[in-house]
Order: sequence, then C-alpha cells, then structure tokens
Amino acid sequence: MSVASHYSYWITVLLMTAGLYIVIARGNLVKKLIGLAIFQTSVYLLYIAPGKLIGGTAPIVAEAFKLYSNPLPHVLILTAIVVGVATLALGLAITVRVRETYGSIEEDEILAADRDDPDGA
Amino acid sequence: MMAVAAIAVALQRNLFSAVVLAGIYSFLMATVLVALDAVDVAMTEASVGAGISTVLLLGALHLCGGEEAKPLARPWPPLAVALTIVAALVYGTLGLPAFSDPQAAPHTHVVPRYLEQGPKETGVPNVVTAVLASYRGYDTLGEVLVVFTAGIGVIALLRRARRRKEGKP
Amino acid sequence: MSAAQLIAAALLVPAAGAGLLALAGRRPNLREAVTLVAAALLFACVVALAPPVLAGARPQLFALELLPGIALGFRVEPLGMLFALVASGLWIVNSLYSIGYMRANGEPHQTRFYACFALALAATMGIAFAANLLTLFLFYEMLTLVTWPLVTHHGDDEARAGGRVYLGLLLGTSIVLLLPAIIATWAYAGTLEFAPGGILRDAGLSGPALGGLLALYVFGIGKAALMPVHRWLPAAMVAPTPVSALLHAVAVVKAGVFAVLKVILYVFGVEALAGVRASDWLPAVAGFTVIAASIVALHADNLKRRLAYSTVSQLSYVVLSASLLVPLSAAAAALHIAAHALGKITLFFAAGAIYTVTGKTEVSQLDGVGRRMPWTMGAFAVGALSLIGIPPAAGFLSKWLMFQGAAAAGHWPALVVLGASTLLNAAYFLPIVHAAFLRAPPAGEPGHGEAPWTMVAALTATAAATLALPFAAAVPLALARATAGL
Amino acid sequence: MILEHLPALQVTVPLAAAPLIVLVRQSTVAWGVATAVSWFAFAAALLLATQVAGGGPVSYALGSWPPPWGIEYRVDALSAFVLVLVSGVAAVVAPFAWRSVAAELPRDRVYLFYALYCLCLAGLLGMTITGDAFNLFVFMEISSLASYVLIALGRHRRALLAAYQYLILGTIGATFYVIGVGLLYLMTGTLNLADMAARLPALAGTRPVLAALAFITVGVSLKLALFPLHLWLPNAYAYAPSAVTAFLAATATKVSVYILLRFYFGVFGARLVVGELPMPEILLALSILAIVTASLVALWQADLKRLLAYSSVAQIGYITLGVGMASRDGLTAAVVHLFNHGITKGALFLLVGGIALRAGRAGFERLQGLGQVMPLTSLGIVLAGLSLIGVPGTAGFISKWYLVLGAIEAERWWLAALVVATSLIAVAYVWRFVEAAYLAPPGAATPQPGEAPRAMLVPAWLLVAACIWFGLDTSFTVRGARSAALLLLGGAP
Amino acid sequence: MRREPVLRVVGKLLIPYMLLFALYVQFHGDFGPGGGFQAGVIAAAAVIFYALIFGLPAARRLVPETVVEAMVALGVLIYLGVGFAGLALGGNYLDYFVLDRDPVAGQHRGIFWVEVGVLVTVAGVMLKIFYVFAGRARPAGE
Repeated sequence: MSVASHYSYWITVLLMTAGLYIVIARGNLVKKLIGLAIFQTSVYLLYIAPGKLIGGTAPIVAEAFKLYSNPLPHVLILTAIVVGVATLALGLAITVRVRETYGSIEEDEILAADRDDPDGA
Repeated sequence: MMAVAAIAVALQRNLFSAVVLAGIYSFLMATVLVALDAVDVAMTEASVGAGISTVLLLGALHLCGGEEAKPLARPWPPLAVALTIVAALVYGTLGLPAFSDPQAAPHTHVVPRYLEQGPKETGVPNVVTAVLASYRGYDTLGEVLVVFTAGIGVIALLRRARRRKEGKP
Repeated sequence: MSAAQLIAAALLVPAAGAGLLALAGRRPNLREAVTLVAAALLFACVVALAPPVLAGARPQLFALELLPGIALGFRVEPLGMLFALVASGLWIVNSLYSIGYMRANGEPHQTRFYACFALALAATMGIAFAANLLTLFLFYEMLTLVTWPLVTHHGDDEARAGGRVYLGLLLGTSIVLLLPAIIATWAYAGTLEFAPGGILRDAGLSGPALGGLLALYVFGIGKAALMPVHRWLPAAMVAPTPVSALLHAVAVVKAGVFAVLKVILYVFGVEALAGVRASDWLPAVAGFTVIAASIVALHADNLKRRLAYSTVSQLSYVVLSASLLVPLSAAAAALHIAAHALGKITLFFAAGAIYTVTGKTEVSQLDGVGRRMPWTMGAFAVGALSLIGIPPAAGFLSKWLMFQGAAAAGHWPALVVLGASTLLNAAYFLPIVHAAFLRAPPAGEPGHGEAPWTMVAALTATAAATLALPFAAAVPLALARATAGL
Repeated sequence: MILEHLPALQVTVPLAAAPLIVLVRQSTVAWGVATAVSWFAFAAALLLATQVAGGGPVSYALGSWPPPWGIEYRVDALSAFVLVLVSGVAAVVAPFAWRSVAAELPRDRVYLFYALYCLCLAGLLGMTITGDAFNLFVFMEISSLASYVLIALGRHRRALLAAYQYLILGTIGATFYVIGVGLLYLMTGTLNLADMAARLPALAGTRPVLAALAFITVGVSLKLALFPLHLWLPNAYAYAPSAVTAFLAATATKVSVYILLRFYFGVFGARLVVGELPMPEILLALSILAIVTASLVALWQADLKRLLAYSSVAQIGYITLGVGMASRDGLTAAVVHLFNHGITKGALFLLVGGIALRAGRAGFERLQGLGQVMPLTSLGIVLAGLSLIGVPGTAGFISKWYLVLGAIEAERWWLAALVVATSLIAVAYVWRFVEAAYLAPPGAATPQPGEAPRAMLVPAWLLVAACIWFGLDTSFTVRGARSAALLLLGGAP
Repeated sequence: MRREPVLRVVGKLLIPYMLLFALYVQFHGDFGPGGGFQAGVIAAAAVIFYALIFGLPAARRLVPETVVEAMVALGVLIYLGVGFAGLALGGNYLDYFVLDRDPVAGQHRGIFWVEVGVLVTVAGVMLKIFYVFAGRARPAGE
C-alpha cells in the first residue's frame, strides 16, 4: 500500500483535524459550528473516495458505460450532508438565542455572566 | 486547496470572512466530489454546503454581530487532542484497500446487485436515486425526518411568541 | 386458619396496622386503639402458630421470586418461634407503655412514631420467620430503615448525629460485610435456604476461608453489637424510651443475635465449624465484649447509657455461648434472648418512668426514688436481679444453662468470663437499687408519685413475667431445646 | 397481519405522530396524540418481547428488500428488553408532561414540544430496533436533534448553553461513529450488522477494524457520558424541562449503552474485544473512576437535580463495569441495571419535577422540611433513593447483587468490595435529602404546603412502585437480562 | 434594496426559471443527478431570492407562514403515507412492489411519491428557517 494510493485519506485526515481543532480551540459559538461543519464534511471524502474507480463513471446506468463508481457511499453521504445542515441550523438557532439572552457568543464571557448571577434572568 | 481553505478558516478571526471561506471550501469540496463521480453528492454539497449553510451563517451573523473577540487562549491542548485522532485515523486508513481498487470489498459485496439489478428492479437508471429512494428508502425517510426535526426545532427555538404576555410563563 | 395463612397474617397485621395508623392521622385515641388491636392480633397469630411448631411441624410460605432460585420464603422453626413470641408479646406491653410515655411527655409526630413502630414489628416477624438468608437480609435492612425515624424522633441536631451513627454503622456493616458474605455463600453453596446442619458443609471451603466468611457475617450483622460495631447502640440513646425498649428488648438487637444464631446453626452448621475449628476466635471476641462492655457500664453515670452497655455485654453472652458449638449452650443462647428481653425491657420502662416523672437521667440523682416510686423501682430491682442471674428471676435459668454448656464444652475461659461478668453485672446494678431504696431523697426536693398508670402497669407486667418465666419455662425451654436439636 | 408488521409500526407510528401534531397545532390534541403513541409503543414493545421470548429473533425487511441490500429491523432478546424500557418510560412520562410542560413552556410552543417528544422517542426506538449500522446513525441524529431542542426549551437560561454543549459533543460523537462505520464498510462492504459480524472474523485485527472499534467506542461513549466524556450531562439534565430530564435520563444513555453492547459483542465479537484487546480493562478502569469521582461530586451539589445528574454518571459507571466484566453475570448485571437504573432515575426526576413545579427549583435550601410540606413526593424520593443505593427489596439491589456476584465468581474480591463500598457514598447523598426533608423545619424558601398535581404524582409513583416491584419479583427483568447476556456471549446478534 | 429596478426586473425574470429548474431536477432525478432534496433546496432558494428582492412581507404574502408549516409536515406525511400504503396493500413497510400490478411500475410510483414528499418537506423547512431567522432580525411586532 503506497502512500500515494492513500492520498485521499490524508486529505480527509487533514480536514478532520482542522475542523476538530476549530471546534475545540475556538471560544466563539458560531466559529465552533463552522468547525463542526468542516469536521463533518471531511467524512464525505472518507466514504466517497474509495468508491471511485478510475475509468468508471457516475453510477447512472446506460449502454455506453460498463464500469461505474460505487453508488452506495453517495447515498449515505447525501444523508450525511442533510444531517450536517440540519445540525448547523439548530446550532445557529441556539446560538442566536444565546446571543439574545447573554448578549455575547463568546464562551468565556457567557460562563462569566453565569458566575455573576447564577439564577439567570 | 480545500486544506488551505480549511486552515484559513481555522486561522481567520473575522467571522464574516470565515463564513465566506467556508463557502468556498464547500464549493471546492463539490468539485472534488464531481471528480470522484459523485455527481448527486456534489450537487447537494454545492446547494447545501455553499448555498444554504452560507445563507444560514450569514443570517446568524446578522443577528449575532460579526467580529470574533478573543484570540484563542491556549492552542496546544486542543491541537494535541486533534493530533491523537489524526494518529488513530492514519493508523486505521493505512490498512484500507488502495485507492480505486476494484477488488475491494465495497465493490464486490453488496453493490453489484444495485448496479446490475437496480435499473431492472426499480426502473430507475440513476442507481443513486434507486438506492436512495428504494433499496435504502428507509434511510431517506429518516433523513427527511432529520430535516423535519431541525425545522420544527428552529421554530420552537426562534419563533417570536406572538402574544408575548401569555407567551412567557 | 392454615399455618401458612397465619404466617402471612403475622407479617401483614402489623403492616396493615401501620397503614391504618397513617390514615388515623391526628386522632390520638383512634391511633392508640389501632396500635393495641394490631399488637393483640399479632400476638394471637404467633401464639396460634406455636403448637404445631412444638409438635415438630415446620409450616412454611413461599411468595415471590426475589432472584432466580431464591424465593421470598418463610419457614417457622423453633428459634424463630421463640423470637416471634417474645417480640410480639412485648409489643403489646410496649404499646401500653408508649401511650403513657408519649402523652405524659407531649412528644410530637406521634402518628409517625406508632406507624414506624408497627412497621418495625412487621420487619421483625419477617426476620423471625425468614426461610433463607436473602429474605432475612431484606427484612433486616427494612428494620434498620424503619427504626431510623424512631431514633431521630426528636429531629434536633443531637438526634441527627445519633441517627447518622445508627444508620451509618448498621447499613454500612450490612452492605459492606453482610451482603458480600451472603453473595459469596450463594456463589459457593448454590443455595441460601436455612437448613439444620448448615449449607456450607459440602462447599469444600478451607478452615481459614470459613473463618473469614464467619467474620464477615458476625461483624456484618451489626445489630448483634459485637465490639467494635456496638457504637450505634449508645448513639441510639437519643430516642424516646419506648424506642430504646424496642431496640434493646423487642426487636433490633434481638434480630442481630437471632441472625447470628441462624447463621451459625443453619448456614455453617455446628459440626462444620467445629470440624475445621474456624470459629475459635469468636468466643474470644465475644468474651472480650462481655467484660469490656460491663466495665464501661460500670463507669457510666447516665442511666440509659449504663443500660445500653449492659445490653452490649448481655448480647455477647448469646454470641459467646452460641460460639461454643455445643447443643446445651445453643439452647442457653436461645433462651437468653427471651430472658434478657424481659429483664431489659423492665429496666428501660423503669428508667423511662423515672424520667417522665422526675426528669432525672443520671444514676447519681436516684437517691430515694424507690421510696416515692415503689412499683417502678421494685420492677427495676427484679429486672436487675434477672440480668445478674439470681434465682428465681428468668436470667438465672439461661445463665445456669450457659455455665453447664461451657462446662460441657470444657471451655474454661468462657466459664471465667461468665463468672466475672456476673460480678460486674451485680456491681453496676445493685448500687442503683441500693441508692433508690436505702438512701434518703435529697432534701427540699418536691415530692412526686408514680408514673401514669399505663406505664406502671406495663413495667409491672414485664417484671411479673420475668419472675414467672422460670416456673412457666416449659414452652420456651422446649423451643430452645428443639433449636439445639436436643 | 398487524403482528408481523409490529417492528415497523413500533417506530413509524411515533414518527407519523410528529407531523400530525404539527399540522393540528393544538396543545391538548398534541398531548393526547403523544400519550396515545407512547402507550401504543409500549404495547408493541411488550408484544415483541413476548414474540422474541417465544420464537427467537424477529427480522423485518423494510421495503421488502432482503438484507444486506435493504434495511433490516431485527428484534432479539436484548433489543426487545431495551425497547420495553424505553417505551415504558415514555408511556409514563407522557401523562406527566401534561401539567409539567404547561407550567414550564410558553403556550404556543407546547405542541412543538410534543412533536419533538415523539421524534425523540421514535429515534431512540429506531436506534434500538434497527439492524443496519447507517440507519442507526440516522435515527441517532433524529433523537439527538430532538433532544437538543428539548433541552434548550428549559426555563433557565443556562439550558441554552447546556444544549449547545450537548449539540457540539453529541455531533462529534455521532461523526466519530460514522467514521467508525465508514471504516467497517470499506473493509466489509456491507452495512448490515449481522452481515458485518459474519464477515469481520476474517478481518479481525486488521488496522482499520481496530481503528473502527476505537472510533465507535469513543463516539458512543460520548453519547452515553462515559467518564471522562460526561461533561455535557450534568448541565443538560439540570436545566432541561423536568419531563425531558426524566425521559432522557431514563432512556437516552441506556440506548447508547445498548449500542456499545451491540457492537462489542454483536459485531466485533467477544473474541476480538475481550480476548485480544484490553477493552475490558479499560472499561473497568474508566467505570471505577466514574463511580468514585461522580459519586463524590454528587455529594457536594447544592441542587437536587444536579446531584441526581452526577449520580447518573456514577450509575452509568456501574453499567459499564458490568460490561467490562464481560462475564455472564457481569453482562446480566449491566443489562438489568440498565433497566433498573432507568426506572429508578425516571421516578426520581419525575418527583423532582414535581418539586420544581412547586418550588421553582430543587436547591437544597428549598427542600427544608419537605417531608411535611409534600409528604408523598418526599416519600417517593426516599423509596426511589433506596433503590439507587441498592437496598434489598428495591430494583437497585438486584443490579448490585449481580455485579458483586460477577466480581466474586471472577475471584475479584477488590472489585466486589469497591462496588459495595461505593454504594455507601450513594447512602450519603440520598441521606442528604432525607435529613433535609425530615430533620429540618420548613424554611423560608420551602414551598407552601401542598402536593404536586395528581397528574404528575401518579406517573411518578407508578415508577416508584416499579422500583419496589422489580426488587421483589425479578422474573421479568433478570430472566430478560440473562437471556440477553447469553445471546451476547453467544456471538452474532 | 426595495427600489432597485434592475434587481426587480432580473428577479421577476429569473425566479420562474429557478422554480422550473427545481421541477426539472425533481423529475429528472431518475435519469440524471438530482432528486427531491436538491429540488427542494432550489425551490426554497427561489422564494428566498424573491424575499431578498421584494422584501420579507411580500414573500410572506406570496407563501404564507401557515402554508410553509403545513408543507413541512405534509411532506413527511406523504413519505410515511407511502410506507403505510405498502402495508395496507399487503406488503412490508415502504414496499413499493405492491403499489401497482406491475412491480417495476410500483417501484416507479413509490419512488415518485417519495421524492415528492422529500421536495415538499425540504422546501418547507428551508423556507421556514429563513423566515424565522429573518423575522428574528426585525424588531418584535413588525
């Protein structure tokens, strides 16, 4: 198994790291969500890339072609994308509410605000 | 390039440009997907990742205000966590079948039936659609429900209580 | 009613009583009527069970499946019969006494008090009739929990502290030591049913292993108040006197020694233990407890505290003679449960009566009390004699058997301990009697009479019973001997 | 006809309820539908359980596509057991929600609450019943998204932050799970669990499989709040609406445990997980840490709800401890505790919900003298608390029994000692409530005398009664758990 | 933005085509890439575009909130309904074969309706989310 043959995986890994890093490191709620999105996106490659067959075409059956890429991962990832955007939407909704109640979307500031008045408004 | 975009997002502190970069990132992803013959996925990624997500993010920014205040405090611990996971993944992927290996299990086990029988069994030449809507239709049902859940979730969270008086307890 | 129904009734009557009490709420007369009726009914049920058991029958009742292979089961055998008789009989007297005491001292939360008391009796019946270790353990814990509200009855900081010690020690020992012991027994013996001759005989455990298991049991059963797990007993002195009576005479400590007896006789089996000499350490511990507790009692000025430590030492008599592993001393142990119960409840009644009338709690304050409360102190004297072991009081009977048993076992240390402790008992009881009757009351103290009649009646009754037991010893003796298989 | 389609109906009926509720937009109807659906699910689960007990595993091919091409629903002893727990709790919580939700939510959101409740329930059921790895992910997301919102609907503003943290961690967990499944797919080419299990032994020990195991373990552990990945749980439980807390605490983490069991013993197989990898040791270590630390932390909480939340982390530790033993009795303990702790915590949180309704929050300063003010509620909490401790005669005792038994039969005496010793900490924190409620006079913060509304008290007491009943008669729980354990050790699902 | 003649004209011209394209994607999904989901997104995008140009109130008049919420639920119900239809016609859940005498035609029918369900729900949800976010932006009681 040469390194080249796993190029796609390296990309996946790299993206995943970046995304996860953003999620953990950043204190800004919106930024975290962007990171989360990238993190999820990176998984797509992990699924799709191996499905590709060089010389194959998109899995739309027609007489012209004999060799097709693997359709199953495509289906799965379609679902994954939808899940991703759904999560993003919810996360943003919550963020907006946080912003409205706390007046900030910085994690540390919010925690500070809670420490100041535990009962909350 | 995608990698560059992602890292740029990571470093970018202005939320607005971060969002834009994320959009670009999605487009790049879409192109890659096309290159990998995943046209449906590419299309979706383009419309969702680049389209909807960006709109949502911008909308949210509009409500939350743009500039990210803090530079991040201690970058190393999270980086360490992230790297351990890289290690795990690299370790795992090294054992995977090589890129575009027609003998790999995914190509030999379940899928052939989809490709060979799919059109006959379902009358739909686009195997992706066939699998999506029929073979694994139940997954798609779930998918729709996820969207539905998110929808009513957002409503429940953000809908303005029309009659504020009795709205709040 | 069939025997099985009687068993069920014996368990349900007090429980139902508790329910009714909770409903009775704040109506004192109704409340007390319910208590007395329940007590009487219970005693009737238990007495009705006695003849068949004496005739050698072993009525039983199996209800639910606690665990696969272990049912919630009850089987009446002589020892349990004896215990049940004592407990249910004393409940009547104790209720009578409680009525007077609680009213005279204007105690709060009386509904809760009576209800928990009834529940405690239900738990006691469960322990007495339990057919297997798990059932016994279940009711043992239940007893701990339902007596906690009684111990912390006053609800002040002192009560809270006492309650913590009480609960911590009893629940702690039972969970940390007793439960693993039971599970280990289950793992090795494959059954938990009590059986004459023991169930661990064929488990093929080595002597040390058996010894360790026995230790887990003996100290796990904290209610037996073997040192060093006796502290809960003095701590529970914060409770009202009727509760102390319940703890010391009717139910709790008795449940402890009863459980120890059951374990030694029916789980390990006398022969098995004697065979591998796994229990040689037990007499030493018990003997030490006897002496040490007596000495502590000797120095205690608070009357209830002195009585408490006397209980600790008296209970260790039971464990001691049980651990001698000869039938005669086993019988003695069984009988002493009854004898000590009668004597000790009398003493506590007296102490409570004195407190109710004079508010006195210290031994040093008791000069001349006997002249003003002749009935009370008379009863106290009887109880004291009984515990010292002077004929014709009940204590003499059991102690006599104990000496015989120790001699039969050729266990000289035990004989020495028994003798020495007898002297100590005398040394910490007789001064009280002496002061009460022969010393003049302190000058300028307002005169006073006896306690309310219910209390006096109760303690007189128990004193009478104490004196009567040796002459009507047929039933208890028969039961005790049947227990020991004589 | 209806019987053979039960597996599908079990999930789809609750699913269908949600859009109906959204169409009607009327809170009373919404409540009615939600309750009816929960009860239907409960009945279906019971029927399925009897079917399985009688005739062995039930397989149902959705869309009539035979597995592995189509998606398969598969009910066996284990999943049936979990189904009964989940739907049973739902059936009790739904009636409770009637008053509780009305009091805690703005009126125009109530019907959405019930829609989300149905979705959450359906998601959990779907996770339990499905035999397809990716379908499991989809339903995991349905239930998760629903529960994020449900938590965020809490009255306290911290609920928002709690929900956000849960969303982040939950999504990471789910993504990890997907990565793991992806690796497995790339190796086996199938998504059907049974099919995977059949094809994995050939590949056992190859790097991707091990990586997949790692990713799935971490992902699921995030969901089941296995120490040290539990950080989202206390806030989420503490600030969610009472009904939600009770429902999630009793079901969500349990289903995650089920998934862990399913993958360890059903897919990867005990030979790999227990035999060749140090998973048991790791699990034991983490569980012990969880039990000790979480119990101690619980001891110092100033709010009863938070206390119970931390105790949940500890109790989950007991479950994974049983899993870690990987012996017959250990697994029995795990499965039976999964059930017993479910009903116990459900009961406790419902009762606390009653307090929250009367006193606003459940801080200990508001519990002074509660025994006189809300006698039934307090008594219920005490009884359920005893079950939490594991006092004989309560459900909790049965779990402890099998944990200790497993430890002793493995000759691990220190483990047995640890289990019993830690239950003393439980005594301590339960008794904090008892002393506050019974040994202290009502204080200024104590609510005025008066019980919680009957509509809330009755369901709570149903669960309390269940705690006692399943401590006295274990024919259902222990037999079910036992057969599940045997099934797991037997290998394929 | 409201009085930007160019935009308005462009919008008026473009939006119908966007909707048309959405339908194309929807029904061409069987042969080419695309399907209910993408179509739904595009349709929603069209309306959002409209809202951006002509303002939220106008969009609300064009597609009222209640309709949107109904769409959200209806789509799911259609999908689930197909499944129940499968049951009713004696098949398993989501069994399309039984939807028509000819199994393949049944498949076709099933897939068609399923895609419709997806379209409706996705479009509804996307639109709804947009409305809610946008409505949030403006001060209360607009």
